[in-house]
Amino acid sequence: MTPGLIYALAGVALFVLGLAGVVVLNQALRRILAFNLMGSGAFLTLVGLAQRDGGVDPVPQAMVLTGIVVAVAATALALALARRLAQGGHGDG
Amino acid sequence: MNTAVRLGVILSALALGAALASAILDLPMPGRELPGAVVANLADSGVAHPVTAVLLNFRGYDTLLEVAVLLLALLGIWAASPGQGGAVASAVYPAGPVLQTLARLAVPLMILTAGYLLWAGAHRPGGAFQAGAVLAAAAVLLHLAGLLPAWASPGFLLRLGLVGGLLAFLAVAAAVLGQGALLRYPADHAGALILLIEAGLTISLGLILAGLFLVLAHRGGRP
Amino acid sequence: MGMAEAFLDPLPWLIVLPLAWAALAFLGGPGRGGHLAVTGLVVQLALALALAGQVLENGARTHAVGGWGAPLGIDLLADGLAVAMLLLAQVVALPLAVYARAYFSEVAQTAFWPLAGFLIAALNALFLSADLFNLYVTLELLSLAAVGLVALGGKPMQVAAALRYLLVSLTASAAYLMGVALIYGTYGTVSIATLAPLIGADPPLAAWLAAGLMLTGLLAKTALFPFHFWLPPAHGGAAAPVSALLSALVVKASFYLVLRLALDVFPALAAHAAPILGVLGAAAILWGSWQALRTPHIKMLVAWSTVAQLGYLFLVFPLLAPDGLALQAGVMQAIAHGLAKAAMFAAAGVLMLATGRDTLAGLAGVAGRVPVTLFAFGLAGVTLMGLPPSGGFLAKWLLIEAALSHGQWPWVVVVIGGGLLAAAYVFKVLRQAFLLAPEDSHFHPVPRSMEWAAFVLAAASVVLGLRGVELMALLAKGAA
Amino acid sequence: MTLNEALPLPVLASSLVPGLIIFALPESRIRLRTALNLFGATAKLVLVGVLLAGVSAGETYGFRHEVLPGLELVFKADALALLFVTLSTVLWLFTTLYAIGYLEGAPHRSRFFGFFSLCVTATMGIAMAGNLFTFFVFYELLTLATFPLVVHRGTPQAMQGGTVYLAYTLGGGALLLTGVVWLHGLVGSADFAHGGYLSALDPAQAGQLKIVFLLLIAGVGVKAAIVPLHGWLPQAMVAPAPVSALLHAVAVVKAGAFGVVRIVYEVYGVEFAQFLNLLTPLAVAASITIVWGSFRALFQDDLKKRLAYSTVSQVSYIVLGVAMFGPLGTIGGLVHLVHQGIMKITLFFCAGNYAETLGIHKVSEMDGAGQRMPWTTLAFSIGALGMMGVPLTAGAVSKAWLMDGAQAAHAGWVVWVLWTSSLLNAAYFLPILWRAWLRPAPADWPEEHIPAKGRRETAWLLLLPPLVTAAAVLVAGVFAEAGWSPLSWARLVAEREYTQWAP
Repeated sequence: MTPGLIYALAGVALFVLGLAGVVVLNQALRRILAFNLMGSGAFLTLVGLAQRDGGVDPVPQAMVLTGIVVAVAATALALALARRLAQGGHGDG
Repeated sequence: MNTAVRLGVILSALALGAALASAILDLPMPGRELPGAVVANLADSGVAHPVTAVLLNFRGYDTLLEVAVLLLALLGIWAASPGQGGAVASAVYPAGPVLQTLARLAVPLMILTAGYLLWAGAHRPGGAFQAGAVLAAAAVLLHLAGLLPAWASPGFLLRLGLVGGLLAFLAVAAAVLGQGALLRYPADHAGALILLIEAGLTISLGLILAGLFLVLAHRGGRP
Repeated sequence: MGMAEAFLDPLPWLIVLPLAWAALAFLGGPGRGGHLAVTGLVVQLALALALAGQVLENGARTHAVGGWGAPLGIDLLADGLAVAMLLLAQVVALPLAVYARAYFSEVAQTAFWPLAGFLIAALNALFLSADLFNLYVTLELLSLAAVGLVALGGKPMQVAAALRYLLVSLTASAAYLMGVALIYGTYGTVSIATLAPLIGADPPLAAWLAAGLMLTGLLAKTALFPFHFWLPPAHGGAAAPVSALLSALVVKASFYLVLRLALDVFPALAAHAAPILGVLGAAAILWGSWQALRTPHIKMLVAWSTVAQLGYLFLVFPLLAPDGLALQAGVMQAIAHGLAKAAMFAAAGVLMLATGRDTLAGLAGVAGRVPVTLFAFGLAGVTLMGLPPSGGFLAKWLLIEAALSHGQWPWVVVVIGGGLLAAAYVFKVLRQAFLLAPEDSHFHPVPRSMEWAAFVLAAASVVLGLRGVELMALLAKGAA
Repeated sequence: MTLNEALPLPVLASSLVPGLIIFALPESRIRLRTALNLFGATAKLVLVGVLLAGVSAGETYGFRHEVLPGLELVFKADALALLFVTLSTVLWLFTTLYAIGYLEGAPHRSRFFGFFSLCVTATMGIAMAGNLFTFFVFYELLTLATFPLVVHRGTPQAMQGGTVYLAYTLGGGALLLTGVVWLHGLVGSADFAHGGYLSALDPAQAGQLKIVFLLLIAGVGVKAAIVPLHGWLPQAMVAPAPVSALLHAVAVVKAGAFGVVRIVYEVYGVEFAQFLNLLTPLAVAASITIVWGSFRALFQDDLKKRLAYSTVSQVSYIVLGVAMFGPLGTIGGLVHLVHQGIMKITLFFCAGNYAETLGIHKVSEMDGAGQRMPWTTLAFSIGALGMMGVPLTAGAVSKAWLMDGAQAAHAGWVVWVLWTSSLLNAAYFLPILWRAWLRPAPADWPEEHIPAKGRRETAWLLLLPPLVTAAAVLVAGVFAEAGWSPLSWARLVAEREYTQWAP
């Protein structure tokens, strides 16, 4: 078993853990965290699976970099919305 | 959600996990061609590092859209705030002298680091995103030290900083259309154009990432 | 291709231009975005028409971004299907932009225009992309723009709907991305054109799982029953122009991707999922229509109608066959519903402004006050009911014909029954509007431009019913 | 596009374009609206005159437009189309005049006349439809355009009537659509043709063709108010009188009956329909409708409701004529399409006059109405006598041909149906005439809106149309053998439908 394959399997584990969390959990914050697990799992699988022969493939690495930035942006927006909701619209917003 | 349903979800997730794992273990070793193609075309890409070449040249279009995604997150946060634009800047919370001193010392170094990361990206791991992230961290540090106020509504210059990287990217993308395709850099100018794009992106990404924090800090106040 | 000619190629500009005006609208700040957006959209409409002309004349074409070509670079593909969807997006967006300029306060517009610009850019990029990972980025761009628009205004209900929408959308995107990871791991490429011949009729388990994950994610984004739960609060609670953009275009984008994957990437695998998709579509039609009949709120009614109408799109999958009737029906329905639903939300927005209330009961007597709007609502309703002459009717005709030619005529009952249910909820609104106005009713004036924007969209959905031949000729321009 | 191809289009446009302009007009532009209405009606009349002259000289008029590959909108003005087109055009003119008088000072007139014009446009489309697809398009358009007219008053009763109307007609439309698509799947795109276009089909498909026939006839049967699909018609009488005239005489029920004609003669072909054993069940359904409608009419005190049930009965005369195999019955049915129109419109005009002038809505309030409104009551009497089939009226001509047709088809029971219906007609019309002419007038009318002024019993625009149409009832009866009569035209149509027979 190559390191790439181990990464890929770990990614699968993270992904399904996050998926179950998103569906089962109730609190917004926990679901956002769960989504991040899913995303990280997918990234790990993408990089690991592509390099499971031990070689180097810059393409999935670049894709994951892009994906991480997208995930950061989405997480920030989700956190902001969850926070606004928690404040219930009072105060200056 | 009752326990039975939760259990069902968890079991299905486990089943999916098992299926995915067995599918992955089943796969033969890949006969990959793409890494070879990247290496073969690296000389024409304008940069020496393969990941940067993919990010900013071979798949530079992904990156262009991704900058827009980041900007959108900030826009979304603004949009969700009622009465945007009218608010006043919130008060600066003074921090302890240790943090303040640390911030004063660290921030110039961080800016320097960002500059290095940007330059290094052409031939080793690094690049605009890493540099921008360091810049953003510097801004957050300054805010936490009470040296930088949270953002209410950005003025023109700040808006220019936020969107400048994207606009520069777009301008380059459009300017090279005459070459026959979107983002098709002329081979001898590719390096310079990519550096120009990256410089713009570093500043914009730093500001956007910082903004994600600083806008929230303003909107939310502190506990 | 000469340099000037390459520079004037409409295809890349359809992506660059909306990005540019979105960014400039943000830079310009309050009060500047509206002009930019309308100007940009006029040019985009011309570009889309030019592109359609090229495709009709010369067939489908690809555009290799960066000049590298797939699989190293990213390819854009303008075939008939993509161009038809591009046309829909520009035709819907332009009147809605005119509408939004009158609808929003200047403060709300500062955030609206950049968000709307990025939304249109994401749509155009998505329709043109022929690369599975690039499609992921466009999906995220689209989701974030849509979520920002739902949250616009910041009322607690809107923020809650936006958050729910965002979480569903992100989870769906993550599932899609996992699928992409499996595909890349298996085949070493994400270019659709390169993949298509590699995935045969009997692919490894990883490809099946990838198809399942990607498809499920996209169904959740399309709000197909039973993933529809996020849609009514998001579309029903948002500002009227936003609801119109979301219902008309955003859910169509993920449907378009389902269609793309089923046709070009996983045809063999999609054939197995087709009966399930059809049944879910039928359930969506019945459940969505039933809920639309029950709600007392006018915009919720229109939003539930979207849930129902999306169901028709999935009836095409069990009928996808060599004769292509079902594909034509699906695209016709997507376009007709897009135009009609944009018109209907726009009209609902006018009705709510005019009466100052958001309930059906508040509509009594409104027929005499905003006749143009009510006419627009009625025309849009004609399309949704699938009555002639309208694009919705042609879609229904093709669908019934496809179902009968396969001898699968339970679908005929669903289509016909769904049309009657649609008539029930559309006339529930019209009926109310024709009632005598109560003595104490008070109507507010509404800008003319909003009324006419709604009317233009509704009229377009009807005129489509007389000009199906051109659309079908465009659709016949496949990638091959 | 040659002139002959293009000519059906202005026939449609002459009501469509004025209608669309009228929608956009503010309420206060009364003169412009009236001018547009009358211009449209007159222009259409002139165009129809040109078509009539052309068709009797053997010209053909047709226009095609492809909406989907292999699916065309086809218009053609043949003899059968013109029978219906002429009827609707002439009656539209008078109904418009009547409506202008009837709605004077009422709210939402722009909306009313807009939809009114759309209705007539849809009717023209139905009449000139060259294939089932086109027929269906305009058939549904007619449903949509009439709904706002039915609910025009905006009262809860109007809404109730409108809802029932929609439920029936849209349901019928759904059946029709299924049948049309099914047939399209079987034979592809095909135009209406003399003698039908299905007889060449594989005999193995006869079963399917029978189901399709049922779907199609049920679809058009809703508008033709064939029992048990007639429930909407009595409910829809809540509409204003000009709308009732439109529903009962000019457009809606006629569209249904006309659909039966097209389907039997030009889709299946009367000979092929007979071969499939489809005609006798249709004739039975029509006979039940005839007797049931007349029977129900007996018990209605509401004048318009009594007339509505009478329509249920009378429209099925057309269906009966069509369903009897043989040219004589065909001629009787076709000529009744016209005759029923002019008789029933007269009756509804008069009912509207009683209601508008004196507030009379019920038969029991009719006592002495003839003394107060002699001209209206005269017109009413002519229409009613025509319905009974009294000699020298149009109704007598229709009934005579139907009777002959029944005998020629060896369907003796049909003769009995016709006699029963005539007796029932007399039983529900004669008491009205007796009350109006012979009973003393009450001291006060229920609600007198328009006071008598010398000889003028009511507004001119209300009085003139029923007098003209009543005169037409007599003329069509007396001069039935003239070359220009509806009867002669119906013979011309029948000649072209029966491939193996000449009258």
